Amino acid sequence: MDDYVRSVEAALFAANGPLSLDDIALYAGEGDVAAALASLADHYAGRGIELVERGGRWHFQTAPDLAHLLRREREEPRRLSRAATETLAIIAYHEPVSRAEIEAIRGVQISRGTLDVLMEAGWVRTAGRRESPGRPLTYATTADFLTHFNLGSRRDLPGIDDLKAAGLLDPLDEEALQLQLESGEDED
Amino acid sequence: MDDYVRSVEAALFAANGPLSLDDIALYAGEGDVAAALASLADHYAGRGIELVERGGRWHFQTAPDLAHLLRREREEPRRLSRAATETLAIIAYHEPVSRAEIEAIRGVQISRGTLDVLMEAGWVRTAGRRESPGRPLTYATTADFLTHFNLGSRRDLPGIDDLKAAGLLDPLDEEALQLQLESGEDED
Amino acid sequence: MGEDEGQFEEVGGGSGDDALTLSLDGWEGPLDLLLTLARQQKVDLHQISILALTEQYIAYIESARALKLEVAADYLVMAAWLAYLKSALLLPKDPEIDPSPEELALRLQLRLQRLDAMREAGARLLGRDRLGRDVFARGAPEGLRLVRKSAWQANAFDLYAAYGRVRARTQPAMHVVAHRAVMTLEDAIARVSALLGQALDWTTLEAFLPADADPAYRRSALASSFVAALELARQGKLDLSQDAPFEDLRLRARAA
Repeated sequence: MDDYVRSVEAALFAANGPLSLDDIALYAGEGDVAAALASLADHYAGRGIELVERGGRWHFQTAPDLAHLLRREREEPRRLSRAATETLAIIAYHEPVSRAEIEAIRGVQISRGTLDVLMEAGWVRTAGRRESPGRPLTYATTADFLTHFNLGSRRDLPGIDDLKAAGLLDPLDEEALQLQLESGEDED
Repeated sequence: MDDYVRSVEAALFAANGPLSLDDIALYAGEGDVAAALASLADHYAGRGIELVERGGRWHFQTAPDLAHLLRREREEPRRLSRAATETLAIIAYHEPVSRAEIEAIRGVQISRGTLDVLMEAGWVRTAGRRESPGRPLTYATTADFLTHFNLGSRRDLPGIDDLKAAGLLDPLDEEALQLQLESGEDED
Repeated sequence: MGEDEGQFEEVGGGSGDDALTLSLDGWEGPLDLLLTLARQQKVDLHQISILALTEQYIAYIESARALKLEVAADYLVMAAWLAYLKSALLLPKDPEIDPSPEELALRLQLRLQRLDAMREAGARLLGRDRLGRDVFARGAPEGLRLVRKSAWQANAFDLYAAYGRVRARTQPAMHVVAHRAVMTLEDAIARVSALLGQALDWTTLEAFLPADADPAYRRSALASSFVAALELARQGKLDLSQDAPFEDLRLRARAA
């Protein structure tokens, strides 16, 4: 077996979390990281462990079809409220998205804690300010979000292509925000 | 690949510690655990990961010959501080020399870290205690010091006359600056 | 989203009655209530009857008020807006109104679709094979560590320069005051007094200075001559005049 592939395998195996290509090279040394990863992914396909890429970072994990064996109780690692779940979905499908846009889609103000919970989980981050009036802060998902939900990239979000085609992910026009104001608590 | 072997593989991978045969059966269900383990041990032999048994318990670990990957040392060049350079020079010229003597020669106290840095760099070592009141610890330079500074022996250190000839014993910069201020307005 | 089932509990023990239990606490805002009511129509959201939905919503809010339940302002605002929309939809078309009621109804429908899509996306997201619940990372990784080590750098010149610096700093130093050409005050008084006799009119102080002197001596002479001029003025031997600060200082012998 190729010594470099062995090194990449060992580094990924020993790591506490997913590794980027740069991280891998840092530990395994210089070499064709991409080729080594391809060879490993190929080797592990169909085994009890698989090598996956999530948002540009690689890690080993158990095969999903063995979930029933390893899961002692189907306990959610983090129980999300309905508001947090919807907010997370809106951020993931629309990112980068401002708080006002999230509120416009949900038709209700989001409480302080909702975004905090998502950021604390490490799934959502701030993504800079938008260059529009008021320069609102925007939010986006993180690499950890992709890792946790087993998504190679945002393109793997369930149904994203259909939603896009149906125009349901288009940027909200001003009228939608207007409607939000009309139905919001403030009447001005 | 055998489904039972896959299950054993995944269970061992996800476990928080080594598993006994009974532990494994608890996850993977009834089956020929021993045969599965033998098959896995065989499969992983020579890879970056290996399956090992310790006191009747099994676990995966990084191949021992790749252990150096787990703890990478990265050298970052850092310039020796002025205090450390002066201290090193005093030790080189006066060794063996105690801390109090170094401070007397420098005219300034030295911080704890200064000698530590020189010892970490491998240029200075302790050289026993002096048989005088308080039995102070003394310091001297190492063979690495001579190598690094390209000196055959300490006799190769330039003497006071050499330093003077090189202009290195000239009055301090501060005094030169002072003179310049006094004659400031004159055209030079 | 099992925990939310409570809000959708139907009155009449599953008799198929469309009425919802009257509690406003469970809704996440008026849009949420609208979406739930729309779902009651059991048709695709594209084909939803906005008119029917509007009536349902208004009826719901009114029965809540009849029961003296507290209804938050945003629900009332939505009810008012829907009442307006309903009447606009029923009235004969007025081409002046922009956007048209049909356009507004379409936008409302789109909003419901958007919220519905995100609600479903959230549920699908939570249902995926999640790390730590369905798939597992290695339980006891050895961990990777990067140990940063300092590679200390210094060269021989630094070393010798440092030693030279220490020696220069701590060696006993002998301070010698350099000889400088100075005009004493006594000399200056004598000189100004002597020259003053020859100058009958106002004369600048500079004119009393030795012309050929080096710059350092000239500065000393200027300072001493200035003090000498003040002293002679004090003694009543000369007058001083200056037009403005930093202008030329002029001297003249005082008439006897």
